[in-house]
Amino acid sequence: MNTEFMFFIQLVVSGIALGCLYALIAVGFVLILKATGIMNFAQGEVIMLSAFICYFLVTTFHVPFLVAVLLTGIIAGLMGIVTERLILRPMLGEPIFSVVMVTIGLSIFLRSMAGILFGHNNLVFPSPFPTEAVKMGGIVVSQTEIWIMLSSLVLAAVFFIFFKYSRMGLAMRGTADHQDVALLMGISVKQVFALIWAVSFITAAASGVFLANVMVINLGLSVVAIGAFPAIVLGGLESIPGAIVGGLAIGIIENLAGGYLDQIIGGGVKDVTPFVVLFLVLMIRPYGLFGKKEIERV
Amino acid sequence: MLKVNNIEVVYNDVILVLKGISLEVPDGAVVALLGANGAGKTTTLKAISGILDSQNGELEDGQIEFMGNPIHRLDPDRIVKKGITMVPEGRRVFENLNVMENIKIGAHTRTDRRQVKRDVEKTFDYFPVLEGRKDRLAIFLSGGEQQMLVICRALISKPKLMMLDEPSLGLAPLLVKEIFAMLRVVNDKQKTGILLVEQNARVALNFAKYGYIMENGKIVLDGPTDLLVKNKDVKEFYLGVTDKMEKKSYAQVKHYKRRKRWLS
Amino acid sequence: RGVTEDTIKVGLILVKTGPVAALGLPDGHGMVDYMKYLNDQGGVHGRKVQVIWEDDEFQAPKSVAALKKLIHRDKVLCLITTGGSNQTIANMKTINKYKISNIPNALMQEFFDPYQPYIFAMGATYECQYQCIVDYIFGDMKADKPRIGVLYAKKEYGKIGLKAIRERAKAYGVDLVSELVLPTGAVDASSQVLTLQKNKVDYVITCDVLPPVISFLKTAEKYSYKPKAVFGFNWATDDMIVKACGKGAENYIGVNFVGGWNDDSPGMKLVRQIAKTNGREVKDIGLTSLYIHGIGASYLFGEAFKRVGKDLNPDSLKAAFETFKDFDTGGIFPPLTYTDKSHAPPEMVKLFKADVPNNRLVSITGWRTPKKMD
Amino acid sequence: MAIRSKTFSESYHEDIKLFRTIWLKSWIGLFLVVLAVLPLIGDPYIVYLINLSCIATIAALGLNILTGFTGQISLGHAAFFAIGAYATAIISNRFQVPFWVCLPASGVLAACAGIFVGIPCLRLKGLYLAMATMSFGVVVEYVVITWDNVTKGVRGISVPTLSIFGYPLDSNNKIYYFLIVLTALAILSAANLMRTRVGRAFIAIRDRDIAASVMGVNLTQYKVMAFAISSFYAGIAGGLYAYVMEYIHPEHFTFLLSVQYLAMIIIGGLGSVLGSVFGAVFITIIPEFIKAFAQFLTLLFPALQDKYDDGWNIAAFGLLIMLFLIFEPKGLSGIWNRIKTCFKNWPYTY
Amino acid sequence: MDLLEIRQLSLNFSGIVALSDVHMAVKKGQIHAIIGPNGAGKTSLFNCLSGVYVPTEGDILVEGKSIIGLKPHKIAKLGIARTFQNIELFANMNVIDNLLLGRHIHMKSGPFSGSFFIGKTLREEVKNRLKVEEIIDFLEIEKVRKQLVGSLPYGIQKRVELGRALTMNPKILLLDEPAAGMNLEETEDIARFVLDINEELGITILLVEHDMGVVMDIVDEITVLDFGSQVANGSPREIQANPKVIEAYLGQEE
Ligand SMILES: Nc1ncnc2c1ncn2[C@@H]1O[C@H](COP(=O)(O)OP(=O)(O)OP(=O)(O)O)[C@@H](O)[C@H]1O
Ligand SMILES: Nc1ncnc2c1ncn2[C@@H]1O[C@H](COP(=O)(O)OP(=O)(O)OP(=O)(O)O)[C@@H](O)[C@H]1O
Ligand SMILES: [Mg+2]
Ligand SMILES: [Mg+2]
Repeated sequence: MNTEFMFFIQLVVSGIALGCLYALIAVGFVLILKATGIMNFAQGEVIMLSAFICYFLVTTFHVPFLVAVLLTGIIAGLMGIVTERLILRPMLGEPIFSVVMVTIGLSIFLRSMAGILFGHNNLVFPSPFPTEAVKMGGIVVSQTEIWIMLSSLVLAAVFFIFFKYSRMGLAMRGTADHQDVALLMGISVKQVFALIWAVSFITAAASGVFLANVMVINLGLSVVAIGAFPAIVLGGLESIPGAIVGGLAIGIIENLAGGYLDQIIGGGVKDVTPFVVLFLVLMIRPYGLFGKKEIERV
Repeated sequence: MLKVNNIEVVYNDVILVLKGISLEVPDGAVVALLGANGAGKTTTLKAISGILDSQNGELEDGQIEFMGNPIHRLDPDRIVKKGITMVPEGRRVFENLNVMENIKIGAHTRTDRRQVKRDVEKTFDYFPVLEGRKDRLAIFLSGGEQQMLVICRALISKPKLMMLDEPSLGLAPLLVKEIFAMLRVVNDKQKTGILLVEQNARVALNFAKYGYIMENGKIVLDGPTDLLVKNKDVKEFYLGVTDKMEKKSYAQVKHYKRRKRWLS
Repeated sequence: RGVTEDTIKVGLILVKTGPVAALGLPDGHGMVDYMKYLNDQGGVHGRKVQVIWEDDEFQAPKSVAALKKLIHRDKVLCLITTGGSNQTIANMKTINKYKISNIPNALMQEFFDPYQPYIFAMGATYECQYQCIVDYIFGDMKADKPRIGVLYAKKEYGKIGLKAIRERAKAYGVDLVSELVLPTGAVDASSQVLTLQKNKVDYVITCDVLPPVISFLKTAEKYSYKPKAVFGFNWATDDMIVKACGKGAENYIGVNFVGGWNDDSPGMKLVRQIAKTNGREVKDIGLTSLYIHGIGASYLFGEAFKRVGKDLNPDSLKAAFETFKDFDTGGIFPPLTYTDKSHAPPEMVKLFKADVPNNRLVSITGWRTPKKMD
Repeated sequence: MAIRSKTFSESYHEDIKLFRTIWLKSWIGLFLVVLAVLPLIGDPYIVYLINLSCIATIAALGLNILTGFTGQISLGHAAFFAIGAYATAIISNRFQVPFWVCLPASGVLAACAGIFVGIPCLRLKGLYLAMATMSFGVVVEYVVITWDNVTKGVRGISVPTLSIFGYPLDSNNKIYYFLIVLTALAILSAANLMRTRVGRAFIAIRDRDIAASVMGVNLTQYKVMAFAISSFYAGIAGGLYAYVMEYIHPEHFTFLLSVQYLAMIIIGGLGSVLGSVFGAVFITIIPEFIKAFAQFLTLLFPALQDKYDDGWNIAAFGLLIMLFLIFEPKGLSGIWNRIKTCFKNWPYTY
Repeated sequence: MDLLEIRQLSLNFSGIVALSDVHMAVKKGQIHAIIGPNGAGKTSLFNCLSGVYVPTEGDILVEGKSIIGLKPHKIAKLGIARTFQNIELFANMNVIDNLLLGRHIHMKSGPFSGSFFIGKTLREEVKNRLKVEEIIDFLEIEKVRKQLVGSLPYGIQKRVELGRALTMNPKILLLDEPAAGMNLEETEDIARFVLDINEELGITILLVEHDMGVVMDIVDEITVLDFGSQVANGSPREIQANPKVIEAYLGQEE
C-alpha cells in the first residue's frame, strides 16, 4: 500500500485512540451536566488526583494494578459523594452560575491539595500494559490504546442504556428538568445527585488511570480536561452518544491537523484546530451535533 | 387520613405566610381549599408534601399527620412513598421527556412494573388525547394537554391522597368538566382522598364535600360545601352572585370598587 | 538595606505551586540548601544568610507584586533569582532602580546583551546549547547529509531553539526536514512521530521540557521509530528521562550547562553532600539538574558576599560579582567570568547520553563551546 | 397643572439620582480622600495591588455588562483584554503616539473584535456561547504567539512608559492617580448606562429574551452592543495593564485569566456594578492577604517555618471561594445590600 | 379598513399543524375574543401576530400593511403589544423598570449618551417616567412600584404585565388569558381594566380567555378556533348558541 495512504490511516487510527480518551473524559462531564446542569470545572483535577492515587497505590503500597484501579475507582466515587454532600448540596436551588463557580473553587483547592499531598515532581507510571504495539496490516495500535477504546465505548454504551431505559436513569433525566417536581414524584433528588457525582468521578478516575499510562503524571494533567471541552460541546453537552462522537471527531481532527496542516501553516495549529472546528460547527448548529435545541415558548 | 395541625410557614426566614393553619381530610373524602391569590394555599400544599426546603421556606411550627403518623419531618420522596401525591400548579411537566416517559416517571415509587404498564393504558382511557401524543416531547403540548399529563402522572403513582393545585387553570370549560368527572370516578373507585385547591370556586364547591376558606394565611371559614354555598360572603366574593341568586355581569362591575375583606 | 550585624536578607522569587512548580521547587531548594550549608559553615563574615522565598505562581503580575513586597516590606539586599524570563523582564525596571543583583534562571540574550548592571546570567544561552547539539551531529557523530527534524514548544526556548538550529544547520549546508510543534501538555505525539517517520528524519532535536519529550520518546517507541539520536536541551536533560522511557530513551542525548548528578567532580560531590545533609533523596529532589543549578546560583552569591567583606550593600555586591574571573565551581558550572562591561554567561555545555541499564544520563563530553563558524 | 408637573419632574429626577442621601455622599467623599492620600502613607506594594485592582475592576465591569446584565456568558474575556493590551503596546511602540490616542484605540479595537465575535454568536446560548467565546480566546492566543513579527510572539513586547502631556508616569504611585480617575469614570458610566434605556434592554434580554423582543428590543442590535461595550471596557483595561506592567507576554492572557474575570463577577455579584468592583478587588487582594496571614502564622509557630507548603495559600483561596459562595450565593453585592437595608432600617431590625 | 386582518394563515411545526387557514378581521375600537379548546392554536396565533413565530402561509395585515417576516421588535414599533399566557415579566427588575422597558420604542438614548446621564438622556428618562406613573395610577399599582416583580403575587404580576404592554402606547393589545388563575374579585378588576383600556384609551383589544363569564360579558365579537382552524365567528350571543361550539368547547350547560 502507498505510504501516503498508510500515513493517513495511521493518523486516523491514533486519532481514534486519542478521541476515545477525550470521549471518556467528556462522558464524565456530560453525566453531571445531564443530571444537574452543572459544568464541573473540577473534573480535570479529579482525573489528575486519580492518576496520582493509582500511582501511589501501585508504587508505594505495591498493590496489584487491577486492584489499584478498583481502589482508585472506589476512592473517586467516595470523593464524588463527599463533594456532592459537602459542597453541592448546600447549593441546591442556587443560581447555576454560583454553583459552577463553586466547582472552580473546588478545582483550585484540589489542584493545590494534590501538590501538597503528592508533590510536584513528574512521575512515570509503571504501566502494566506491554509496550509491544499490536500491528494489524501495517496499522500500529498500542495495547493501552486498545484498552482505552474498549472501555470508553463500553462505558458509554452502559450509560446510554441506563439513561434511556432504566427507572433511575429516567429519574435522573427528570431531575435535570425540574428538581422540585422530581421530588414530588418521590424521587430522592439527594440520592440521584450523590449517585451521579459518584459515577461521574469514577468515570474521571478511569480516564485518569488511562492518562497515567500514556502521559507523565504531574499537576498539569488536569489541563487535559480542557482539551476535552470541544468534544463535549461538539457532541451537544447533554448527550452521551454525542460525547463519544465529539471525542472521536476531535481526536481525529487534532491528529489530521497535526499531520497535514502543521506542515503547511505551521506554528502548532494542531491545538487550535479543534476550537476552530468547534466554533464553525456552532455557527451552523448552535446546539452541537447531538444537542437538543432548547425549545422556547411564550 | 390527613391532619394538619396549626402549621406556621416562614419564607426566607422573614415572611410569615401561614399563620396557624389546621385542616383535615377524612379517609377517601374530597376537600376543597379556597382563597384569594397569595392567601397561602399553595404554601399549605407544599408544606404537606415537604418541599418547602427547596423554596427557601420552613415549617416553623405545627404538626402534619398522615394515617396516624407524623410526616412533617420527612423528606419529600418519603412522603410520596407514603401515598401523598401532589399536582403542582402551573403545569410542571418534564419538558425534555416525552409524554410516555412523563407518565412513567410518575410511577417511580412503584415496584410492580407489570401493573404499571396496565395502569398506563387505563389512564390513557381517561385522556385519549394523550395517547395520540405518546411520543411527543411534553414541551410541545398545549397548556391543556400539559395539565392532563400532570394529572395522569399523579394518578399513576396510585396515591392514597391526591393534592391538586388549581387543576382547572387555563383549561377550556369542557375540559374542566371532563377532568372533574374523571376525578370523581377515581375518588369513587379507588377511594383516593382528594385535597383540591381552586380559584374556580363554583366548580370546587360543587365537587367537594367539605371546604376551607383561607385569607392571609389563616382559615377564616370552613364547613360542608352545601352550607358554604349558602353563606352570604361566599356567595358574593367567590361565586359572584347577588342575593337574588343571579350572576353579575362583568360589564356592570365596571366602576364599582369594593374594599371589603374577610373579617376585617 | 537587608544587611545587619548578623544577617543578610536575600529574596527569592520562584514558582512553588501549580503545574510549573516541578521546575521551580528543585531550583529553589538548591538555593536554600546551599545558603543553609553556608550558615552551618559559620556564615559569611559572621553574618548568617536569611532567605525569603516568595511564590509567584509563574504569573508576571504576581511576580511583580512579590518583588515589591520583598523590597519594601522585607527589605532584602538582593534576589538570588527572579524566576523565568517573563517575570524577570517584567521586573527589570525595579531591579535596576533598587539595584537588585540576581541570577535569572532563564537564559535569554536580553539579560546580558545589552549589559544589564544587576543581572548576572549564568548558564549557556539556548542558542549556544543548540549550536553545540548541531555541532555534535556534524562533528562527533560525523553525520553525512543528516535529515534533521525539530520538535519545539511555543515558548521562548522553543522558538529561539528552532531559529538557532535552523541557522546552525544552514551554516553546515543542511536544511531542516521538519519543524513541528510539540505542545507542552500533549497527550500523545502520534502525529509528530508519524510525520517525522514519513519524512525519514534521522536526527530529532527537541526544544521542549521534560514531559512532552517523554511523551515523544514513548510514542516513537510504539511506532518503532528509531532515529539515530534524539536531542534535548537543559530543561530536558535529566536522569528522569531514562527512568521514564527505559529502552525508549536509548538514543537520547541531552545537553546541559551544569554538571551531571553522577559526575565525579569536587563540585558535584559537594552538591550530593548538601543534598544528603538536608535529607533529600534523588526521588524527592525531582529534577536534579535544577537542584544543581540552584546550588550553583547560591554558590555564586556566597562567593560574592565573601569577596565584598564587611561593607555589604547593593553596589559593593555588584562590584564583587564583577571581580569573578574564570571562577571555578569545581564542576558545578563551567568557569565563569563577569566584568563591569559584561555579565555574559560562560557559553559552555556538556553533553550527556542515556545509560539505560543504570537508569541515568552519563556525560560523554567535557565542557565545550560552539565551534567557531566562518 | 403646570406647577404639579414641575414638582413631579423634580421628584422623579431626585428619585433616579445615583447618590441620593447626604450620608452616601459623605461616605463616598471620605473614601475618595482615603484613596487620594494612600500613596503618601502606604508602600508601593499596596499601591501596586490597588493598581492591579483598578485594572481588574474595569475589565470585570465589562464582563459583568455582558454576562451579568445581558446574560451572555463569555469565557473569552482575556482575549479582548489581550487585544487591548497588544494594541496599546504595538501602537505606542510603532507610532510613538500618546496615551489619549492609544487607550481609546485599544478600546475601539477590542470593541470591533467584540462585534466580530458577537455577530456569529447571536444564536448561541449558555454553555455553547461560553465555549464559542473560549474558542475565540484560544485563537487569539494562537495568533498573538504566531504572528510574531508584529506581536513579538513568545518573547513578549515591552511598552513605553505612559506619559501625560509630557509628564512621565514612571512609577506606580504616579500611574495610580491616573488609574483611580479612569476607574471611577468607568464605574460611573457603567452605573449610568445600566439605569437607562440600554441597560434596561440588556437586563430584559437576560431575563426573558423573547418577551424583550416583543416589547420592541432589537435582540441582534443589543446583544452585539453588549459584546462591543464589554470588550471596549476589556480593551481599555488591557491597555492600562500594558502601561502598568510595561511588558506583556502571551502567557499573561490565558484561559485562566478569563476564568478569573468570571470568578470576579460571580463572587462580586452578577448584574451589579458595585459587585464587579468588590469582586475584582477581592480576587486581586485576597491571595495576598492569605499570604500575609500565612506569614503571620509562621511567625507565631516557628516550627511551621520550614514545613509550611505554599500550596496551602492557594488551597485556602479555593476553599474561601467555595465557602463564600455556599454561604452567600449572591456574592458580595448580596452582603452589601443586606448591610444597606440594615442601616436604612436602623434601629429597627428587619 | 379593518385595523387587523388575518388571511389564510397557516402554521406548521415539523409536521404538527398549529394553525390552518385562519382568516379573521378585527375592527378598530373593538374587543375581539378568540376562544377554543386547549391546543387549538390561540397562543400560536398571537405568536404569529407578534412575530415570535413566522407563519408557514398566509398574510397578516395591520392597517393594510403586511407584517409577515418582520422581527418582533419591528412589529412592536407598529403598535402591537401583548401579554403572555405564562407571565413573562423581567423578574429581576422592579415594577417601574419593567414599565419603562415598555417605553423602549419611544425612547432614543444610546450607549454613549446613556453613560453620562445628563442633558437629553436625563430629560428623556424623566419624561418617560411620567408616562409610566400615569399607567401605574391607572392600574392602581402604586404600592408595589419599587418592588421586584418576581416577588409579587400572581394577580399583581398579571396587572404589571398588562401595564408594561400599555406603556408601549399600542394600537392593538393582545391579551392571552388575562383572567386565568384569578379569583372572582381579581377577575372583576381585570374585566374592568380591559373595558377601561378599550373605552378610555381607545385601544383595540384581542383577547384569548377561557373564562366564559368574562368573554361573553365584555367582548363585541368572538372567533372560535378548533384544531387550528376557524369553526365560528360572531357575536357572543350567536356563539353561545352555536352547536358546533358547544360540542367542541363549551359543553352542555347542566
Ligand atoms: N418561594 C417563596 N419565597 C418567598 N415568598 C413566597 C414564596 N412562595 C410564595 N411566597 C409568598 O407567600 C404568599 C403565599 O403564596 P402562595 O403561593 O401559597 O399563595 P396561593 O394562595 O397559592 O396563591 P395563588 O392563588 O396565587 O396561587 C404570597 O404572598 C407569596 O408572595
Ligand atoms: N414551538 C412549538 N413547537 C412545536 N409545537 C408547538 C409549538 N408551539 C405550539 N405548538 C403546538 O401547537 C398547538 C397549538 O398550541 P397553542 O399553544 O397555540 O394552543 P392554545 O390554543 O393556546 O391552547 P391553550 O388554551 O391550552 O393555551 C399545540 O398542539 C402545540 O403543541
Ligand atoms: Mg397557588
Ligand atoms: Mg394558549
